[in-house]
Formats: sequence, C-alpha cells, structure tokens
Amino acid sequence: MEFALSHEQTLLGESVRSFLRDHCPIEAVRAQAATGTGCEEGLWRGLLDLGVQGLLVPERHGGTGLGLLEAAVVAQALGGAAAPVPFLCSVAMAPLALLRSGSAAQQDRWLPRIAGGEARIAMGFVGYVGGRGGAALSLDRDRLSGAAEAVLDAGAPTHFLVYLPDGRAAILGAGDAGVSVALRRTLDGTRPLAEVAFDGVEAEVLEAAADPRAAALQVLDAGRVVLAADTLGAAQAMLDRAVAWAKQRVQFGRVIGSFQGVKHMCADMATMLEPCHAFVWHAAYAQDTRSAEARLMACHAKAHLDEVGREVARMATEVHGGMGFTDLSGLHYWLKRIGFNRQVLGGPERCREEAAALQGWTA
Amino acid sequence: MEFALSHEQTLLGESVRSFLRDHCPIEAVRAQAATGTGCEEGLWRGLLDLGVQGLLVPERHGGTGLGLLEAAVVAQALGGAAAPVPFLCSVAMAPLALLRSGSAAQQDRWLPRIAGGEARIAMGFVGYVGGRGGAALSLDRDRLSGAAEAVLDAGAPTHFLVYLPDGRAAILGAGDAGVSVALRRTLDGTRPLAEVAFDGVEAEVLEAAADPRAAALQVLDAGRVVLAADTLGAAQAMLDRAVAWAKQRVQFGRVIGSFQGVKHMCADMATMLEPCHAFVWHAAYAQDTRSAEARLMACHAKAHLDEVGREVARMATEVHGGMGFTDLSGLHYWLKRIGFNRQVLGGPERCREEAAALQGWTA
Amino acid sequence: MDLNFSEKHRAFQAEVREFIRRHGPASPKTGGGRKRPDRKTLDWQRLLIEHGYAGRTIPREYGGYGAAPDVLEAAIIAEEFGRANVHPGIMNQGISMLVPTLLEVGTREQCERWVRPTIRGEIIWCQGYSEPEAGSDLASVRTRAVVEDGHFVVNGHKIWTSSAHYADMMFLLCRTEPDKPKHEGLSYLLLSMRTPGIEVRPLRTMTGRAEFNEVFFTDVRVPLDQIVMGRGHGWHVANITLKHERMGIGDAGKLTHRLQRLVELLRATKVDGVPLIAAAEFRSRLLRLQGEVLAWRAHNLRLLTDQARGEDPGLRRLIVKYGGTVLGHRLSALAVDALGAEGLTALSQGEDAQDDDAANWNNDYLYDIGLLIGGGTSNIQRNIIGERGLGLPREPRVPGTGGRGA
Amino acid sequence: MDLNFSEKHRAFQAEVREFIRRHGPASPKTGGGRKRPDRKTLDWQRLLIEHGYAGRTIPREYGGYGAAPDVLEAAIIAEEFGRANVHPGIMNQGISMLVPTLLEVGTREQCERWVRPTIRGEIIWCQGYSEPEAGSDLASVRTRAVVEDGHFVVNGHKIWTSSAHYADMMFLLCRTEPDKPKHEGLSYLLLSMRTPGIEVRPLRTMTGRAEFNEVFFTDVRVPLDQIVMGRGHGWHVANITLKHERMGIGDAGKLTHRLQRLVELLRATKVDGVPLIAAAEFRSRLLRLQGEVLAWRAHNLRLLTDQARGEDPGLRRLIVKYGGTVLGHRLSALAVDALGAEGLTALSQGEDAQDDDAANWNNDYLYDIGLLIGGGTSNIQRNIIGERGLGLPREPRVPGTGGRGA
Repeated sequence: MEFALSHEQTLLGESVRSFLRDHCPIEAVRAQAATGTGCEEGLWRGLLDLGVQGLLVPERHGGTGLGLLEAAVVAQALGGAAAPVPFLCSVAMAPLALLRSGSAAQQDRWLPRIAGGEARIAMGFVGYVGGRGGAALSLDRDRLSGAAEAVLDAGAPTHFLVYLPDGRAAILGAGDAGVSVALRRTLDGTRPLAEVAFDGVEAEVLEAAADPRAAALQVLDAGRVVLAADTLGAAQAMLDRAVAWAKQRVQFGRVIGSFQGVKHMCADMATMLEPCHAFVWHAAYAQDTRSAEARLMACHAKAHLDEVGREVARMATEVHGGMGFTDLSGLHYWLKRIGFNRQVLGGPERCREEAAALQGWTA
Repeated sequence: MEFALSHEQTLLGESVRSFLRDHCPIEAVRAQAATGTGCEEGLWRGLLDLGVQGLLVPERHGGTGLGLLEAAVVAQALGGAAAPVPFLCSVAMAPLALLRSGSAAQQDRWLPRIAGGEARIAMGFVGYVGGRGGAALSLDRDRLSGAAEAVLDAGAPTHFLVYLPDGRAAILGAGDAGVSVALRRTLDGTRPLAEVAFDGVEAEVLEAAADPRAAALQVLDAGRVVLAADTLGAAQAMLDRAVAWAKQRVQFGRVIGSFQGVKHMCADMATMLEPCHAFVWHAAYAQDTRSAEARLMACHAKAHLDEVGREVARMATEVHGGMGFTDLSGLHYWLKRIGFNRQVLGGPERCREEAAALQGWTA
Repeated sequence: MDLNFSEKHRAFQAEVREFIRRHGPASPKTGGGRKRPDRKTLDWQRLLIEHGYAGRTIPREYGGYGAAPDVLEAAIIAEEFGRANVHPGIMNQGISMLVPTLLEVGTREQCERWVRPTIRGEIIWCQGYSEPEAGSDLASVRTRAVVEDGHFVVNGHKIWTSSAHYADMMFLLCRTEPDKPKHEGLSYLLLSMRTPGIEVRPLRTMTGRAEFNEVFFTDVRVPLDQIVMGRGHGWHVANITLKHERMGIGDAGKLTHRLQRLVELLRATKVDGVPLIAAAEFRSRLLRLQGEVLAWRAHNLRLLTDQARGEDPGLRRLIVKYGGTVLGHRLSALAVDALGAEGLTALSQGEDAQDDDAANWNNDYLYDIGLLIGGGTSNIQRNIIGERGLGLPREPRVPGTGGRGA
Repeated sequence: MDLNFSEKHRAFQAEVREFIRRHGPASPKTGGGRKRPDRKTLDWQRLLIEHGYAGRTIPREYGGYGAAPDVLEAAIIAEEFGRANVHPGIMNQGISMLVPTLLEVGTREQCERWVRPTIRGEIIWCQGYSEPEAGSDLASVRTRAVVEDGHFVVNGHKIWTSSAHYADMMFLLCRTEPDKPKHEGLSYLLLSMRTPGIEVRPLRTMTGRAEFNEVFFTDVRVPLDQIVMGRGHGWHVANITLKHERMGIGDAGKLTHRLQRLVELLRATKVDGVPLIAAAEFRSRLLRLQGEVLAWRAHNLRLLTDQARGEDPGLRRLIVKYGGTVLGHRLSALAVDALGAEGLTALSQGEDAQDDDAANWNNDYLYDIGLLIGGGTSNIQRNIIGERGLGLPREPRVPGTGGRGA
C-alpha cells in the first residue's frame, strides 16, 4: 500500500522511453509533422513488440490486462518524445469503450485485434464536450448517418468508433461505402483531426452498458487522463531541455542558469510541474479503481495539466531565447503537442465546468 | 489638447503631497489606526486651508468648481500618505450627489457647508453593489426607515446621505433621533464602516434628477474612480519604498536590488502600476466630460486598480523581507488601505460584472 | 501504486470518522494564524495524541503514539479532519521543525527531555536564526557563544523571532568558532527563554499581533549538553530544521482543509440571493484553485511514501514550501474577496481569542504574506529549488564578499 | 488634461470614419504575424499615407504626410481603425525602428534616400544585431568591418535576422574599432541585401515560416557614407533603434485592436448555443484583459503626449515592450482557447496568403512567444526597467568577464 509506481510500472515507462530514445529522434517527429498521418509505422510496430497495444486488453483477449495507470505511464513517455502514434484512441480509449459498452461477443471480436495492432480505431464523441454546430449523428437500427467533428487519431485508421449523445457507440470500417473523411492537418503537425460524415453506413453498435451515457463518460475521462499524462511528459521534456540549456549557454560571461531571472523561471516551472506527476497517477488510479472521485479527478487533471503545460511550454521556450523559437531546436513540437492536447476532448474551461456541475456548484 | 495633467493640476497634487509630508507622518496614521475615527481633525483643517473640501463645489457656492480629475489627483496624494480623512464621501461624492440629484434650493443650502468643511457627510448605497441581506431602506414621504450597511466615512460625520435602490437619496443629521449607528473598526484601522439604522427619521430627500437611478450611478462611479486613485497613490508609495529599500539593503555582500529576483519584482510592479496613472486620469476625465465610456471606465478603473494594488502591495512587502511584515515599517497601512478600497463600493468582481452588462456580454 | 483501502484502512477511516463524530464538537476553531494554544486546544491536542491523530509516528517513549509510518493512514487523517473542518492538531515550530530535527540528529537524552512536552503543546519553541544583518543570508549570523566554566555564554541579537514573547525554549543558531569559515563556525543550541540575560522586545506585525520579536542576549548561559550535534555543526543542523520547515509550511493537508473551508464559505455567502459558488468569477477562481490543491494533495501522498521508504525526495521536497505558501495565500485571497466589504470588519479579538471564521480568513490572508517572507523569501526558495533541486549554478561570487543568493 | 473633441477633431473623426466606410472593404486582413506586404497591402499603405493615416507625422519631403504631431488625431486613427478591424498600415522593423532612428540621428541625405520607400512598404529592412554568441548580450557582437578602398568590408555571421530572406536592406551593428572597449567599438551600417558576399540561410520557426534567418557576410562592401552617425557610435544608434522598438512592439493601438477582434470572436463563437462572451470563464478572462488594455490605451495617450512635447518619458517608455508583449500574448491565448479543437485545423496558408481569422490567431499566439524573446528576452527587458527605469544597481561584474545581465 503506497503512493508510487510499482517496479513493473517503472520498468514499463523505462522500456518505452528507451525504445523512443532510439527510434523517435526529433527528425522523425519533424518528418511526420511535414507529411505524416499521425502514425509512424515503425514506431507502431516497435510498440507492438513491447506489448503496448494490448495494455488495456484483458489477458484472455491477448493483452496484458493492465490499467489506465500503466497507460498513463506510457502516454507520459510518448509525450516526452512527441511520438506520432495513435495511442490515445487505438490503445487507450478503444479497448475501454469495448469493455464498458460492448457485449461479450463484441469484446471477443475486437479486443484481440486491438491487442494485435491490426485494428487502429479513430474515435469521436458527439454531444459530450460542447457542440459548435457541425456535428450530429443518428442511428437507424444499425445504420449510422450524420457527421462527427474533431475525430482523433484519424490519420491512418482501420475503423471509426463514434459515441452518440445517448451513450451508444457505433464502430465501422474506415473504408466502408458511405464514409467520407476530411482529414485536416493541425497546428500539431504530427496529429491530424478529421471531420467524418456517414451516409447510412452499416455499423456495429455498442450498447451493452447498463448506463450507456455513464459508460461513455468513463471512456472520455480515460482519454482525458491519457491526454494529461501526455502533456505531463511533453512539459517535463521541455523543462528538462530548458534546464540543460541554462546550464550550458553562456551570455554576459556567465552560464545563464546562474542568473536569478533564468533560475527562478526554471524553479517556477519545476514547482508547477513536479506535483503533476502524482496528480496524473492519482487521476489514473481513480479511474482504475472506479473511485467516487474518478470523474472529478479526470476533469481536473486534464484542466490542470492543460494550464501547467501551457505555462511550462512558454517559459521553457523563453529560457532558450531565440533558439527556442526556431524549428532547429524542435522545442515547438512539444509546445504544439501540449496545445493540441489542451483543446481536444474538452478544453480546460469545459473540464472545469463539468467539475463544477459534478459538485453542484451551480446556481 | 493633450493627455497630461495641467500645470494647475500638478500644483494641486504637489501642494497636497507637501502638506501631507509635513502633517501626516506614519505616526499619525498609526495613532488613527489604533483609536481614531477615520478623520484626523488637524488634517481635515489643513486640507480646508488648501481648499480641498470645496474642490467639486461650484464657485457660486463657495468652492473652486473643479472636476473629478482634480479630486483624483488629491485622492492619489491622500492614498500615498494613507491619510485618515473622510475625503471619499464628504469631499468627492456628497457634492456630486447634490449636483446630480438635489434641487437648486438643496444645492444652495448644502454645497457651501460642504465647501466650508462644516458638513461631513457619510454615505451609503443600498441596492447598488450586491445585497448580502442586511440592508433595506424605505421612504415614507420624508421619513426614512430601515438599515444601510458598509456606510463609508462614518467615524465622525455630521450627516448621513443614503441612496435608495430607486435612485432617490435621503440626507439627515447624524445625531437625529431615530438614527442608530453601529460603528465597526475595519482591517484598515484608519477607516471604520458603519451599520446605520433609521427608525422613521425625518430626512431631506434628493429627488430632482431626471433619471434618478442614473444620477445615483454617476455618484457611485465617481466614488469608484476616487477609490482607484487612492489605491494608485497607496500602491505607488509602496513601490517607491520597495525600490528605495532595494537600493539600500545589503545581503550576501550585495545591495539586494542588484539581484535579478528583487530587480525583476520591482520591474513587474512598475510595469503593472505605471499605466494606471494614465488610466485613472482617463477614467476621471471620462466622468467629468460625461463621456459615453464613463461608466465602463469607472468600473474597469476600480477593478483594475483593485487587482494591481493587491499585487503591488504583496510584492512590495515581499521585497522588504521580514521588515515589510512588521508594524515598524508601516508598509501594511498602505496594504490594508488597498485592501479596504478593494472591497467597498463593489469589489472588482462586481465592477467587472457591471462592465460586462454595460456591453451586453450576457447570455 | 496501491491506495486501495484494505479492510484495515477502511476500519481506520471509520474509526477516524467516529472520533470526529464524537469529539468534533469539542474541536477548537481552525485557521487564524499562530497563537499560544489555549486550554481547549491543549486538551484537544492530548486527545489527538491519545488516539494517534497527532504525534502519530513519534515513538511512545518520547510521548508520541508510536505508530509505524503509514502513508494512507496519514492521508486518511488529514482528509477526514479537513473535510469535517476539525482542528488537525497544533502545528508550531517546535513540532514541525525541532522535533523531527531531534529525532534525526539529537541525542536520546535530548529526545526524552523535549519531544513529549513539545508535541503536547506544553513547551513552545521559538527559532533563533535571523539577525538584522542576516535575514536571507543566514550563514552570516554574528550572535556568538563562548565556553566559560561549563556553559556556552551567548551574546548578540536576533530578530524575526516568532512566538518568542510566549515561547518557553529557543533553538539558536550562533557562532562558536569565529576563526573558521562562515558556514563551519556555527553551533545549534537549545536554551530556556527563562534564562537570565534574555530580553524580548515584541515586533508588532501587520496582523496587529506581536508574532515577531527581537531577542537580545547578554551573557546568557546555556549548559554545554544543550547543543545539537557538536560545535561547528550548526549550519548542518539548521539545514535539517529548515528542510522540515519546508515540508511543513506548504503542507497539503492544510491546503485541502483550507479549500474545504473556502468551498463552505462560497456556498454560504449569497449576493443578491445567488451563492458565490455559482457566481462566474468566484467559481472560476475556485475551480482553478481546486485543481491545484488536488495536485498538491497527490504530491503530498507521494512525499509521505518517500518518507515512509526513507528516501530523500530531493526536488519534490524542495518545492513544497514555495508552492504551498503561494497557493495558500491565493486561497485566502479568494476568501477575503468573498467576504466583501462586510468582511473588513471581521477582526481578530486578540492572540488568545477564538475568532470567527471571517476574522480567521483575514488573519490567514495577512499571515500568509508573512509566510511568503518568513523562512527565506520566495526568491531564496527559488534559488534553493534551482540550485539544489535542478542543479543550476550558484551566483558567481563577487570579489571581496561571500556574495550569492538574495 | 484636455481630450475634448474640438470641432476640428470631431471633423477629423468624421473624416476617418468616412474613409473607413468608403475604403474599409479594400483593407487587407489583419493579424497573423509578419510577412512581406502583398500588392493589396502596398496599395492600401499608399492610400493610408495619402490620407495621412500612415506616416502621418513624417515630413512631406521624405514621403510622409507631414502633419504636426497631434496626440488626439493619432488616438482617433488608432481607435477608429481598431474598432472597424481595418488594417492599420504596415508595421515592420524599417518603419518602427529604422525610420525614427534616421529622423533622429541620420543625415538629410539618408532620410531622403530611405524614408519614403520604407514607409511605403517598398523597401523592407532587416535588423543585423544578434549573433550566435551575442543574443541577449548584444554589445559583444563580433561581426567586423574594416575600411578598405572607400568601403567598409564586412565579415561575420548574424542570426535571428527576421525577414532577411525577403528584405531589401539591413541595418547592421558591427565592430569597427576592435581596440576600443566593448561598447565603444561598434558602428551602425546600412547596406543592401543584394550586395555580393551575403548569404541568407532561413531558420524555420515554430510558426512554420522562416521568419528568422542566419546571415553570413564574406567581404561584403558597404559604401562609407552608409554609416549612421560616426564610427564607434554604433551602440548609441542601436539603442535609439531599440528605444523605438520598445515603443512599437507593445503598441497600445495594436492591443486595442486585438481586444476588439477578440470580443468579436467571443461574440460569434457559440458552444451549445451560448456565445462564449457569456460563458463564465471566458467572460471573466476577457473582462480582466479589457481592463488591462484600457490601462495601456490610456498610457499610450500619455506617451504620445510626451512625444509631442519632446519629453523623454523614461520609465513609462521602458515598460511598454515588456508589458505590451505579455498582454498581447494573453489576448491571443484566450482567442486560441475560444477556437477550441476546431481552431487547431486553422493553419496559415503561407507567408503571402490572406489567412482566415482563426489561422491568424494561431499565428499571433505563436509569433507572440517569439516576441517575448525577440529584441531581448523578458528578463533583459526587466533588467532595463529595473536599472534604467528605477535606478536599481546592475549585477556586479564577475572577475575576468564583462559579465552582467541575462
């Protein structure tokens, strides 16, 4: 009974970090940002070798049956390398969607394909994080019509899984007739977003949950925790780089880290960011244990990391001086990843409003 | 045509500052904070010699007929010395109340007494800045009943002037039968607040304004600008002291102002505070010219100075190290004055809400 | 990672709740800054120690409850007390700084003599560190002690000594080896404030209380065995003490508790009939603060685990004072804003009074400004975080001084 | 203090409004960071100068409109253009930095030759200041120029040269007197970017554009008369330039304009049917920002008056860049938040494209991070404010270096 990563969890993080150190240099990120789909195939296969795709898939379905805490540990490592892989949906949220909302038969069918890396499932939530007018879905029996916006991990998916406002989810092939995908590059070049339209497409409907909307929210919350972990990793990478730079860069005859201005900026970043490690673990753990606080923690972890991430990204860039603003340093890939994470699955303002509603803090 | 104080306005500020330098040392503030009424009689008389009380009273009524900009200049000087005098109500808001809401006869009767310093009018607004349940007033013809809370400048008044929610105001003698005053010391010891109850007291009613509520709001806005100016003066005094201390205090073998930590704190304070001078002038000027922006500027000037004042007060104290926390340095008299100004006539949150409503920024 | 409430912990939580249900009404009010504990608080403290909710992991032989460190138990106590707004036990410099220092590097005799009455709140300690010319720059203290017939004889002048006017004892940093380099010439003495030759002059603070003092020493005699570690080790001991202070001041339990009080305040305060917790700006600020408090709460659990494992958490520990103090101040600032103009009249009735909630918030707000300064300004804290936590280089020395820091 | 709209100014305001009514639809889009002005923008600029809405106070003989400085007129123009969200004219380093520098210390010939095409947007200047080892520490530039047969011959390497890849000219800080002390050995040259020996290598930035460059000089020949003031006065001239930059970057008109755009965005953006301007947190943030912008707007009027009077506003001027840049960034941050996930897909279509509003906000947000760094980091700005504005002492020199600052 203790509040710390277990030996296995630490090793998991190490192994992913070590793999990424070797296989996800900044050049790979840069290349993806220029032309990629958000899924660098070499990385995807390498992670498969590490068993990452099966993380949340039960052992009987070919996975390792671990929890969101482990997923958060991996997400942090991926954020730390700005790694372009569709982890959020395909590895973290999709298996949870099947476990929460799918029938036994559906789980039998889909989970092994997820664990095996064959199914890469892009996901969208319609009616969950504030509508801006463009999205609306309807299911006529098993025929899906309408459109979903800001669909995630949609660069190279095999399938789409979209949640309807009532908590049902529909899953269908990415190439099915009647599916049209408008893929948009984003500020974070490594991760596109898609608008996907469905024209009466036959879909498999996940509707086994006792409380479908609650089940959908659990999946959304899990996604938020994963995004928080990703931002944590990215922000920590930026802070680490800022500190290293501050120890090495000389101006006015002194290493700049010896100036209080720079030193205090680094101290401020560390003071903001360091508690976030425990916070993200705690939020993930609350998901895994279905604690009464689980929703509150997910909303707050996402919102808090969104804010801290933004601050750290700006300050770490500033510590680098002009170098931080260039593509050369590559710092901005993390900055933009943090900016992307902030906006998807509900920005911090939305997450906090949900936290307020959960606690009855309303008029 | 220019955006700067005129020679006369500059001289006015100088003369008040110079008077206060001689007659309002920190010891006078300390003594008032311990036992005073919020009106140091010597200062009151001295200001009378300078013509301060007649600042907003037209010349034909024995005043100098100047504007709120001049009042703001004086308020800034008073804030800079943390001077315990009932300037806000008796000098700034009361004459405006008479000019905006009083009949010609009422102006003839009251304004000369204000300019002469004989009338010291404490004021309250009921139904203007958010009710917390305790206050309610009613007028039955000229009989005033009910209670007003947070009545300002109520330590040693000759009269009370209270605004009713409908924009009428009632003025009556402080010692009249049926008036009961519960005077409360406040955090800012130099300025008490009163709860005043009226039991069918005969009052003079000011009801000559064409739009009574709008007239009342103009008086309230003027008060807010004066408070903003007072906070500006207090915050500037704190910053000046912090900078002086930073130039003199030696630690680690160096004057502390040479450390970036301290230097940047001072720079941050100056960057926040310096634009506030022009802002307060502008807000006061907008009142004087009845500009279309006048209300918006008053709300924002109050709210903005409340925020900047708080930040500067905290940082200036911090620059002083332990000395800043002691009564010895006296810094906290300014800090508490700023804290007092923040809360009265509507805190910054309230002022901003009004600014939003003025612009139609509502659902 | 395992925060599962085992059967044992579920039972423990029930036990804590039962304690609060039964005894909560006898709790002194919370908040309001430092004062000498009154009778009610002393009784409460003894009750807490008896039940293991204060002095929990301090050995029984020294007057504590003697429980094994258990991160979850500690968390349960903090959580439940905070949630119920019940007094979490006395927290003062003796308890948060001196006791852990003695347990770490004191002799058995020193522990036996001082730990018990200190954790009970019966002996109040003050900290004799800062001097007029050595505020942030602690290592340059000049108060000196020389050995004369079996005693240290102390002469000098301390300042910013909180609680000295009612303290029973002082832990004192003074110079005993004037010929050695700055940091190696110091010793850490324990002395009674009743010793002849001590004069305490109150320094009134902005809270209106005399929370600080100047202390003058004229030939003050301290028995030779009242030194912690040996001569010349004072800087080392003082840093151990400060390490524990940095743990203490930003304590996440306190933050959780304060947030809880703040939520209650915003629920209860209605303006034009609307509770402030539903008013746009207040709620937005509260939500931001709640997120931050949750982060520190989790961080604190992690630190407790580090502590239980005997690991030095390094950076994680170093950030606690700075981060926690700033956040604590922002919590009380929101409370002061919620209280509005009426709150301005909520004044402390004095050091020994049971103040109402509003007065306590005002005091917390002001006192927190002191905390931002006390124990080293925020700038010093950030130097420590940057240098010891992140390994950034110190300020270069300026010729002819020992200059660095600020 | 007199901001009364006299008859003359009321008429002027009407004139500006009429101009905007008539020509506004032809305005290029606003926002989005720096690019080379396109045809549409050049035409717009000429139109503005013709009517006195750009280059207003620049003498007619140098291609300006030749109006006497009038603070209210300037304010009216900024206000009306901002309110209408109409392009306020080209703002680049030539216009905001070089032109006022030439007008202040250039020769008549230099003014005649370069001011007109610069303010028209036809000559684009870049700034040759920073070097790889002299970023914040500008006075230590090493790029050198020696005089050989009637020319300065330049060799060296500059970096962070914004716009160099499309600039026509450069103002260059280089070392001409290597034997003099650091600050006295510099000169300020003007040279064509077409001169043989110049190689520009784009440095792509986080905006995806190559807003910065490295520039390499190999025996680049600059006519002797293309120096501003004399040899060894480069540090002085560069500081004049930077003074004007500090005025420019935090420009309150830009802030007012940006606030206006932000208000429109928050009015127009609806989430679940509610405009964000009515959503608690967005509105709270917007209101805070509005208050700050109003303060800077008033401050700017004051500075314009200082300027009209020929007074040096000292501290008031020194805070503009730092304060304005931070505030500008916070404005664009709120816009980015309002755009939400959909805003992530709003990308600039390239340096010469007319981007949509959302893309411009994204670019502003990123570009502003660059502004926080460019022209000296915020730390340098705060040093300047503290030292020159408040008279605080410099960092002590470290032995063996010229060390100070950062």
